[in-house]
Amino acid sequence: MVSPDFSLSVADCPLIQVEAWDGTLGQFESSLSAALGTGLPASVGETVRDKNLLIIRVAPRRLWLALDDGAQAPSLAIDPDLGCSVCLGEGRVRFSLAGADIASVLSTCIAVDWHAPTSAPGRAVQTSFHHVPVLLLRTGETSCDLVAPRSFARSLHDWLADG
Amino acid sequence: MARYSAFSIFRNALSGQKNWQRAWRAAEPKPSYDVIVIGGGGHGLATAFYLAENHGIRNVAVLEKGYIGGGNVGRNTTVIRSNYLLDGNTQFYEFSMKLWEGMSRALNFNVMFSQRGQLVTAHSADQLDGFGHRANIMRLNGIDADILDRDDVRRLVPYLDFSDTARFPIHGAIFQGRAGTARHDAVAWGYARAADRHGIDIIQNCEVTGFIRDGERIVGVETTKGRISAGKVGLAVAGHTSVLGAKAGLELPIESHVLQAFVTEPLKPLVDHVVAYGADHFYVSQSDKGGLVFGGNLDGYNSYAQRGNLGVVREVAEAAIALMPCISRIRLLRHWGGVMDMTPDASPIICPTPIDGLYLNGGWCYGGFKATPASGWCFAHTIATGKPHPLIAGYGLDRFRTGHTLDEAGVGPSAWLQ
Amino acid sequence: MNVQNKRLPGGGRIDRSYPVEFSFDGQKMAGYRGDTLASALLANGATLVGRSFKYHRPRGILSAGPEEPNALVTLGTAGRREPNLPATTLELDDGMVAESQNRWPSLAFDVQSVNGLFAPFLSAGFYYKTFMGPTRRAWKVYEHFIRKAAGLGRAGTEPDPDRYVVRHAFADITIVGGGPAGLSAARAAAAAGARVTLIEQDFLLGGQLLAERSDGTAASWLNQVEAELKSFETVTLMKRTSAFGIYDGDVIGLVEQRDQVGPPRTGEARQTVTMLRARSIVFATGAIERPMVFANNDRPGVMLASAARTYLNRFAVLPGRKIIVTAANDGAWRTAFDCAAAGAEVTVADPRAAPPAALVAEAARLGITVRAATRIVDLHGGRAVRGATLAGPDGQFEAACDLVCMSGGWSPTVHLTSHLGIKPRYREDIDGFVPGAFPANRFGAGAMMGNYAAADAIEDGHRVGVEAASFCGKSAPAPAPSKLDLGETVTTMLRDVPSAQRGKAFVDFQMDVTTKDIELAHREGYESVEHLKRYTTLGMGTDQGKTSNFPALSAMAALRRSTVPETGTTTFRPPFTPVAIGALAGRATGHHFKPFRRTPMHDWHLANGADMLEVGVWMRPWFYNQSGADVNEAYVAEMRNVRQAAGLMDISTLGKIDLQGPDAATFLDRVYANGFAKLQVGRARYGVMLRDDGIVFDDGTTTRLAENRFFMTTSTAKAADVLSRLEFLLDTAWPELRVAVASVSDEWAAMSVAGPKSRAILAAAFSSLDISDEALPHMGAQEGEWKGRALRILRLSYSGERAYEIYVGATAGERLWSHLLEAGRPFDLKPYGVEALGALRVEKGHVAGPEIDGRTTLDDLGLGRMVVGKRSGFVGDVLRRRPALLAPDRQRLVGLECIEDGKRLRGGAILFLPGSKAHGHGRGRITSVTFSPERGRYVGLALLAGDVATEGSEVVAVYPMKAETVRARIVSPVFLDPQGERLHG
Amino acid sequence: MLRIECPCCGPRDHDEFRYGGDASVRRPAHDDPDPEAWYAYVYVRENPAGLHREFWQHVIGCRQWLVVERDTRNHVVSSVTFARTSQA
Ligand SMILES: Cc1cc2nc3c(=O)[nH]c(=O)nc-3n(C[C@H](O)[C@H](O)[C@H](O)COP(=O)(O)OP(=O)(O)OC[C@H]3O[C@@H](n4cnc5c(N)ncnc54)[C@H](O)[C@@H]3O)c2cc1C
Ligand SMILES: NC(=O)c1ccc[n+]([C@@H]2O[C@H](COP(=O)([O-])OP(=O)(O)OC[C@H]3O[C@@H](n4cnc5c(N)ncnc54)[C@H](O)[C@@H]3O)[C@@H](O)[C@H]2O)c1
Ligand SMILES: Cc1cc2nc3c(=O)[nH]c(=O)nc-3n(C[C@H](O)[C@H](O)[C@H](O)COP(=O)(O)O)c2cc1C
Ligand SMILES: [Zn+2]
Repeated sequence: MVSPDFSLSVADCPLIQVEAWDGTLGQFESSLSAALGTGLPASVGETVRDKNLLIIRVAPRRLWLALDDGAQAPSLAIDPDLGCSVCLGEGRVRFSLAGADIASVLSTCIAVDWHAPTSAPGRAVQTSFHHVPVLLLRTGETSCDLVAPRSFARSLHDWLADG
Repeated sequence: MARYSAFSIFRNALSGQKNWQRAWRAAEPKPSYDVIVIGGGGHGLATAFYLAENHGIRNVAVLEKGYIGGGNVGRNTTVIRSNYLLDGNTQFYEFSMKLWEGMSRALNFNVMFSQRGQLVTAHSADQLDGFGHRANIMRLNGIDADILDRDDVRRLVPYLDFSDTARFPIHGAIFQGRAGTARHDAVAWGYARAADRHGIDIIQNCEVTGFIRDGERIVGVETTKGRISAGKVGLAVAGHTSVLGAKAGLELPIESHVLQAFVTEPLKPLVDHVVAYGADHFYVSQSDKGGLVFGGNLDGYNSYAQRGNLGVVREVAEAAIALMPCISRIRLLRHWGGVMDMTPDASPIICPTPIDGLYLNGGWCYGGFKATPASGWCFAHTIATGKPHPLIAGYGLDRFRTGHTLDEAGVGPSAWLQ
Repeated sequence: MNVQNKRLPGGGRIDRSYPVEFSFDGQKMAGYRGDTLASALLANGATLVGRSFKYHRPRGILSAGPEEPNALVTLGTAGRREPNLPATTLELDDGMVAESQNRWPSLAFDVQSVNGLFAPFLSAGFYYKTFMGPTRRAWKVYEHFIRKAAGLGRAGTEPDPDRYVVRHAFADITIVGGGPAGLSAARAAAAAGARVTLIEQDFLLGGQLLAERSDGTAASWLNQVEAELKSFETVTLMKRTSAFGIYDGDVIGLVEQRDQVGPPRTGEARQTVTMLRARSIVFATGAIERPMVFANNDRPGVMLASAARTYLNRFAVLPGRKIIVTAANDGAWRTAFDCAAAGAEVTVADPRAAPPAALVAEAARLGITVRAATRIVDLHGGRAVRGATLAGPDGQFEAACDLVCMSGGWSPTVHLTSHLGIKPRYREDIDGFVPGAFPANRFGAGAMMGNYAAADAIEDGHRVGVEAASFCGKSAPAPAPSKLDLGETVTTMLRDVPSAQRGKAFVDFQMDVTTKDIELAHREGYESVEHLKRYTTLGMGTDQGKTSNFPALSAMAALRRSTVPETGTTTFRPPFTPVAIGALAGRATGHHFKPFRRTPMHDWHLANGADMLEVGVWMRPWFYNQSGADVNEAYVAEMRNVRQAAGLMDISTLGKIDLQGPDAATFLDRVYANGFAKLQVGRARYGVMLRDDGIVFDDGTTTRLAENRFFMTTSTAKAADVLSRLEFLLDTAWPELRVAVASVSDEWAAMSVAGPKSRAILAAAFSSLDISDEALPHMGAQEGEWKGRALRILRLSYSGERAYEIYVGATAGERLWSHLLEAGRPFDLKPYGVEALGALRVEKGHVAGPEIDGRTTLDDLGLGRMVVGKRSGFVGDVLRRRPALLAPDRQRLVGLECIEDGKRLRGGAILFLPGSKAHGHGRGRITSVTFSPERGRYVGLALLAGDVATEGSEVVAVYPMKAETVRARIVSPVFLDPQGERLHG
Repeated sequence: MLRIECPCCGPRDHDEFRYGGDASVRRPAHDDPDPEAWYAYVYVRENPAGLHREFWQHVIGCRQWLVVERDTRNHVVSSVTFARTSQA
């Protein structure tokens, strides 16, 4: 759906989930940020962008490494005594939403306060969209991405599109 | 006390309605009773009535903390059916159905038992097979049951969603013609009046705050109106079973959960049956006053607040429209909640307890209104004889230890999932 | 076309440049933009607008707001038909078509008004006392007629074509009510720096100020404050919006009406429900005027005093020329003043012995007749009031009139503040209930707190506006609002003691509850207000007793010789005003009721003749049309093809869980009933999980991909529950285990190739892989790549044939599916659906949903042997040993074979022993059946009492719903290839 | 809507969470053979009218299991902690 005030597009969403064991978080993080050559988001909802890689903390011991389309996946050799990783990139899609109406469109989808600091540009919010778990990535003043499970993608897209 | 009849109404009309007497006396507690029933809901009042009617035990008091019928009997959606699957449940609820069929005349109080028929829609071949199984069990136990195909359903309730935008298309339904509804308040008042005629004291605004013991045995209760001693004490407090159970020192497998109910503005006749949605949580009937009375799922967390949350209100509205699109423009007038004692297998607990002199009637979950007469009948028997009535043999407290649970839904011991 | 004979030439807040046409009961009428339907009806001289619930008495317009009990109309036709709408809340719309209700054949002549004659018999609750005979079923007959007579409007039966939206919103401060109190609270809070949302149900702001002259000081105060508020962009003004409920979590439910003037934009929502989460709430909901109770006080032409004043000053309608104003308080005198000033002939009857001198003087100045110590005892006139009988110091006398304005005092609007269970508190000096104690984040101001005068309301509002803001951490200085003095004197109201020597004196106009009904309820012991309500239906109408609640309970208090606070109020419940159920559902209707879940191959199935089936929220192929004319033909053909050649099945809906960690094996060993610690890398194993109570929870396979990595599949239905359960055990029970679990259900497209030719097909499809039996034996696993996507092949069989489960990255699912069909064409590879899948597993004796019904144990399902040796310590192990679960006569899994030609088995049939009476619950039941091409007859799985479940013996399967009885032989549940040669061959 | 403040995601509507029931009951060790202990854990509930320790999982969020302290009479939530770190 495209209008001067709102646009919506869909793309694949290359994604790697990494997780530390309870108790090994510290070591895990230092070795991970060394491997990636960048700092990590400190708390859930924070993100760190490094070139074409977006690092999101989705749980206290869990991070998502989201790759821009076409980007090369970082080679991670995670010490099994510290944690593990699993690829989630096939099972998610990324909706990109933009436009002046975005806040009012989203208000009919998710219970997130668009103006709250916790959803300011650069922040990530996991929430429920019509009973489906989605990750909201606030990309700008009037833009955001929604990362959603592939099996639900078409239903959610229809919901957004005839909003 | 004057019998109710068309004639008595006529006679009183001529005398300006001035000669009616109280439906039940405003009784104050005596120092002692043979039996004290705690809880002036449907079950407590029915129990008192049958203690006198069936067992000649008349020195009985019903203690109600508020006004009688103020609990779940006064706030439920009044669906009465006997379409149970499991051995033990089937017979009990059919016995109850038979008592309903004679209740108004037995009590000389019109409880408006309306056998308008209940149907539950099926939304897949498998679900319809499941209903077939249930209907077979019902027929084999002498209970009326029918299986309807999509066209039958359409003929019966054309206003349901048969369009191709229906998210879960209707394949058919199970139907029980003898099922229906009753005027909930009248059930409480009718039993109260009939019990009162037997000399039973119905004492309102009298909250039980504790139990009086003689050694191990319970010999009375502490109340906001003082100490009252009793030969036997029957507990029938529905959603508050745990609260009083704890005072008596009972360990109970019960959680209190809230279920909401809803009513629309009064309308001319629209829904002539009880209709339940097989694909989600929604069921509806129309009260004689004209309101569509409907309900849905539990709020889903322990609660002693007689109110529900807005999320469930919306879910029920969504399900309502999914089943009957024309309800969309009808307006919700009022919604409320009731606190119920949920058990791990969604079946009731009604039995003597390990504590001498204390008898338990609870755990009715969201299904106890239909059970009211049979529950009172069997509980009275249990209190009078000290032994469980055969029809409730399966409803003992020990069944969770032994594994003899009666889990109709098969969802397991999480009360909030029942 | 009617003329607006009651409309004044000037004044009011209507837009005379915007005339509007509408019709009422087919009669064309005219009004203006800015009218309500009620004000326009009055302007057109329509006094009779409705019929009452029980006696069908003629009724007029009582109020000017949502408290209206009488003037209910139906709007719209077909799917848009909407009954029971108060004309007093309907913004007049061009072309509006309104119908009166509860009358037949016409409003003026209503057959059922004869009920009035039977009134003596239709006393409160009369139906509890009769209709019980002659037979048990008699009620069915009576009920038919009672239902017809009851109800108000008639609803449509067609789907609602309009659109609704549910929104989520957030605010620092929400202010409910746009009268002087709310406006000044909003102004103060905004000035202090808070984000404010102001909610007003009317289409104009101002509340009771709208009842003041539209050119006076009140109007200029209003304009000024409204302008101020518009200057803040932190202020959201929501008009036409009713706050219908306050819910736990400080969530406020709002329903907003579309601006009814002008045509709807296409696709625009008719109504919007907003779930507003506010940090702080200010209630400024005002007060509702009470009627007075005297004989025939329900006659058309009897109106609340403040309503008459609203019609006069806001709508420029003078509803009567010869007016009696009766009130026990000062406020109502202002109605008399304004009406007199507008040219009406006015009499004031005030029960008080000595009304304030100032009022009397002003009345004299305006030529108003004042009758002190005087009250109305009866009214005359049928469809419109013609005159009154009054009782004064020197006896009774008659007076002609065409309008009666009454005021029994005011009731603060405490509905919302009571929704969360906070009982209202009685305030002696105003003889009314105000909100009980507020929690720290909620405030009240103005008339709803009993502070009635506008000046006080404004001051009040300002104060709480500042407090609410500082609660939200905003405390910039807020300049005081400009003053407004209406010269109101608010004296303590003299309680209006309901009196009805003769005739009917109505307390609840809509439900037709009179003082006599209340006396009867009291006489019969229904003396608790809650019993009173339920016995008489008082306050149970569409208006929820907004005007009747207080008069009723003060009447009951008098009868009980107790006080109003002792008597108490009934419980206030949401919604404050009725809400369309469609508005609450918003867009979650039709296909959007629940989201669809689609597999990566979904489009292929649709494009290739699949008949789809809802399985939970998933869509799955049931069968493929090319396989047969209907499902029964198709599934057998698809089965045959699997057994003879090979079939391809979309199994992407399986739950898939990735487990990793040093303790993953230990963890699995505890959650599965059968052991997993010793499973070799590269091998898969079927596993069963129990619930804590020892009942079977779910089954699936788990594959060991590496020492510390497993790949688990669950049933489609239980996927979410299993994952949550695993997480629960790790977070709460065994946090010391280092295991990570993640759902990869969406990650993988999954398909199974089953049948004797499956290996050949895989060999052709994956030339680069070695899928020889050595490299990939039964229960073996292999990982690889296909077109750059991860690939997993597990050699597992559900059908009993040699079979492979193939998992590939979801984005490549449809491509691989087509690729396999391509490669499989020479081998007759054909897709098959859920129905065939189910049939195949039955033939092989695999249990599924119908057997794993939440009541069966491992032993019941013949899976007891999975727990080898002295194995223990897994979930459910202890309670599965409870006596009842070990009883020898428990029903357990058997196979059944139909042994009567031309007959069939059915799932749901009840099993009896030959010769025993078919009654009760039988000894067991058939759970699943299929026609077995192998055996050439129907076979099935059943749960049968252990003490009679001996293979070879017979049972009778009874299916009363189809009057079927069929003999069956008990056999092994494995109908096909018991040795499992096919799995390898 | 109850509003539950997830320790890592912030305040959310309760329908983002999955209810897990009474958190005050002690789960026996996985290899505890005592039927009474398991019976008590699975079935016996205090079910207080008042403060209730209960499990909730932020299932449409961080997926952490939490322990919430809530008054069952008015739904006022007094504390929320991660189940892993809160000692029952
Ligand atoms: C919303 C809702 C819908 C329902 N729908 C149906 C339905 O359609 N069909 C159906 O069959 N069932 C239904 N039920 C279930 C049914 O209402 C109950 O199972 C049944 O009413 C419980 O029995 P009761 O009438 O004795 O309970 P109650 O009426 O609750 O009686 C218990 C009484 O005990 C009193 N009490 C509590 N504590 C004390 C104390 N300490 N001292 C003195 N008195 C005390 C209470 O005040 C109350 O009056 C529904 C329940 C709810 C909440
Ligand atoms: N002189 C008297 O005896 C007397 C008595 C009562 C009232 N009054 C007048 O009443 C006014 C008091 O001011 P106030 O602001 O406290 O009350 P108000 O009645 O002026 O304002 C209350 C507003 O709240 C709105 N409202 C109520 N419930 C609502 C809901 N659930 N959702 C949305 N909107 C809702 C109403 O539509 C109304 O506009 C003064 O103008 C005063 O003159 C005078
Ligand atoms: C079957 C049934 C029908 C009802 N019909 C109405 C009705 O038409 N109007 C109304 O205001 N309330 C109706 N109610 C709701 C009651 O007013 C009341 O809310 C309910 O009994 C719970 O009591 P409470 O709200 O005082 O806690 C009905 C309740 C039931 C159980
Ligand atoms: Zn969280």
